[in-house]
Formats: sequence, C-alpha cells, structure tokens
Amino acid sequence: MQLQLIAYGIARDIFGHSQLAFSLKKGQSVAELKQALIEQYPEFDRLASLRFAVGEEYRSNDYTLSENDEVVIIPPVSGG
Amino acid sequence: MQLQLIAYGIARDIFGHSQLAFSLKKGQSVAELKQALIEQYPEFDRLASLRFAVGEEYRSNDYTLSENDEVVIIPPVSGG
Amino acid sequence: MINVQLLDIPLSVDNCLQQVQDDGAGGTALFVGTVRNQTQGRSVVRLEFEAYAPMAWKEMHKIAETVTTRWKALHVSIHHRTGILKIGEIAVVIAVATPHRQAAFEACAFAIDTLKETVPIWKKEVFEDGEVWVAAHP
Amino acid sequence: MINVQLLDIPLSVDNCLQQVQDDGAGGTALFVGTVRNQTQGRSVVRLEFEAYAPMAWKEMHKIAETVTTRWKALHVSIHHRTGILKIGEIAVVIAVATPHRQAAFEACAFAIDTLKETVPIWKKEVFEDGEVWVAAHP
Repeated sequence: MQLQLIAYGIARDIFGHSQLAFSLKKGQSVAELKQALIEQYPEFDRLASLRFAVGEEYRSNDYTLSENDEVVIIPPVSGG
Repeated sequence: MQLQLIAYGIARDIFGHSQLAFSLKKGQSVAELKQALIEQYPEFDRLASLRFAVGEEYRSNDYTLSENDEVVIIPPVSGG
Repeated sequence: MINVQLLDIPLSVDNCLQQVQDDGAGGTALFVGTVRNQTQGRSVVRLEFEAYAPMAWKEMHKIAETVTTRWKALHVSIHHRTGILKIGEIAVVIAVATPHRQAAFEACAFAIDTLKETVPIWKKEVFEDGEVWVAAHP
Repeated sequence: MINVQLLDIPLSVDNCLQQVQDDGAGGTALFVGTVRNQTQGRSVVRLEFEAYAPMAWKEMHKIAETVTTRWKALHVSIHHRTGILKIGEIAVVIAVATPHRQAAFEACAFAIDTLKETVPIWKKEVFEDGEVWVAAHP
C-alpha cells in the first residue's frame, strides 16, 4: 500500500523530503513502518525518540496503517 | 514608660486612633502590652491574631519594650 | 536581582515580568492576584488596601531574599498595590525566574503564601451598607 | 474557558492573562518561557520554531482540557510562538486561573511539562557555523 509520509524537524533533514510517498505491505503497522524507515535511513535510529501520527493523533506501534494514510513522522519535540 | 502606639486596619478602628501615647511599666514586654490593650479594648481579643512591630520588625511576646518605643499594632494581615 | 514595589497605581504584569527577564532562566513563574468579592452574598462596592509601607516593603524584600537563596532564583519581583481597587483589578504580581522551571513554581507559591501571612497590608471590603476588614476575625 | 494560540508574532503576557481573568479566581499562575542559548559554548544567532500546526493546536487544547478537569481550572490559556526568534524572546505563555491558588501552580507546572513532551513543535538553534535541532539526540 501507498502511504504519504510527512516529515518535520530533524526527521525532514534525515528523510530528505517534507512529503513523500512510501510503500509498505498491506496491513502493516506503525512498528513495521518504523522498522522500514530505519533500515532505509539509519539516522532515525539515533534519535532520542521517534513517533508517528495519523489523523493528527499519536499512534502506537500496533496501530494498523491503511492505504493512502497520511503519516506524520514526529522526531523528539522541543517546544516550550 | 511612654510608648507611641500606631494602629493600622481594624486595630485603628478598635483603638480609635492611628497614633496615641500609651503608658506601661518600665521593662514590660510585648505580652504585657498586649494584655493591657486587651483589658482596655476587649475587641482586640476577638481578632484572629494580634502582633506587634518595633523598628519595622515583628517582635515576640518576650520582647522587652523601651521608653519611647514606637510600637505598631498589627492585626491579621490580608494582602495579596 | 530583587525588585520590590508598593504602588498606588494599577500594576502591570509585563513590567513585573521585565524585571526578571534573563537569558539564563529556564523559566519564569508568575502569580497574579486580583481582588474579588470575598464576602458571599453581599455586593462589594470597592476594596481598599492599606499598608504599613516601610515594613511591608521590608517583609516583601525578605521573601524575595529567601526565594533567591532557597530556590537559587536569578531574579524575583514582587509588586503590591495599595489604595482603592475595583473588583477584578490586580492586587499583587510576583515573578520568579530560576534556572530550572520547577523551582520557579515552588518559589512563587512560597512567595504568595508567605506574603499573605507576613506582609503588613490590610484589605477592607466596602459594601453598600458597611465595611469589613478581610480576615480580621477567626 | 480555553484559549489556545499558535502565533508567528511576538507573544503578549498581558494578552494571555486577559484570557483567564475572572472575578471568581483565587489566583492566576503563569509560566513564561523565553528562548535561551541551549548549547553551551556556542553562540546562537537565532532560533527557529517549527510546528505541525493542526496537531500542535490539538495537543495544546488537550492539555488545557486536562487542566480544566483535573485542577478545576476556571480558565486556561496557552500561547506558543512559531517562526524565527531572537534570544530572550518569549516562546510560550501559559496562564491558569483556579478558585484556589495552589491548584493554579500545580496545573501550570503540569501544562508546561506536558507541552514539552507531547506538542509537535521543534526548536532549531542556528549558529554562525551550523545548526542543531534541540533535544533530537539522546
């Protein structure tokens, strides 16, 4: 399935794009997306944390992704 | 000895003056001044607290007063 | 740096904050106290704050010194209003800047708690039909 | 009442405070966070705050809702800056008005702690010779 990945902050620097289509097997979870990203961009594994949001909500590792999901890659936040 | 009493807030209302000379025996303490005041103005005994200051500092019950001391009567504070 | 003021003009939160601004501060906590109707069921016309000014200033300064020492505050500013206030006006502003933000909250809470116990300032509520010195009686 | 803002213009503490003013409040606690040089020994030219805006707003709103429920806050206002800031400029202002003042401090401390963990906003320090996303690496 195709996902639309959106990257902010250092995730964008690592990913090299602010938005990019990304392919994953149908029915795969956030954990599997994370794994696939780290394999392709090992720099992601060096971050203090790596979270993902779908529909403007953080999604846990076992969240199942769907075709055309817009997934936002959320590196360690530093607001405030 | 003569003291100069200064009264703020409700203490002034009870005392009837903002400043007044007050006589006490030589060498008497804050506790004795308090006692003398309450005898003369029983309303003071109904306050939630009654403190005294000399030289812009709170003085404890055993503080010995001196001739011509300027003693400020401090009823319950309610700043803030 | 310590800044203590007893003012009979409206207080400015921004002014109080400016006194404690510091590039080295991890955070600044503020407390803003506004006057409200303390006596339920009676309508307050106005409030009057009376201070034994030199000692009030001194006691506020002591609080600021304690905050500086105990919480390693970089800057402490305490501004208290006197005179006649309308309901909703600001009576007190306390600002504390510390290197670590948790300390700023604790220090600010300590400062307002202590101010309410030790600083010789009295609040009178004036009603249509009388007046009351707040907290005078148990 | 909850007021959440994500602004690319300078924040006003007075404005944030006005959002929470209430005659029924026993006290209002505020937190003001200014940007500082986080990386010791290197001189920061400027800071840039980037937000995933819709979700940042939503997460700030969640914090305000939690504060309202858990500390019975009357009003909560959270304003966060985005864009380019100079050292010393205000990045965040949080104001909480509660019936009892101790709750205001606790709620305000909770709000800034949670904001720093959950709100998708990122701070980049720009130096003469490079840049760093703050807190990105362990």
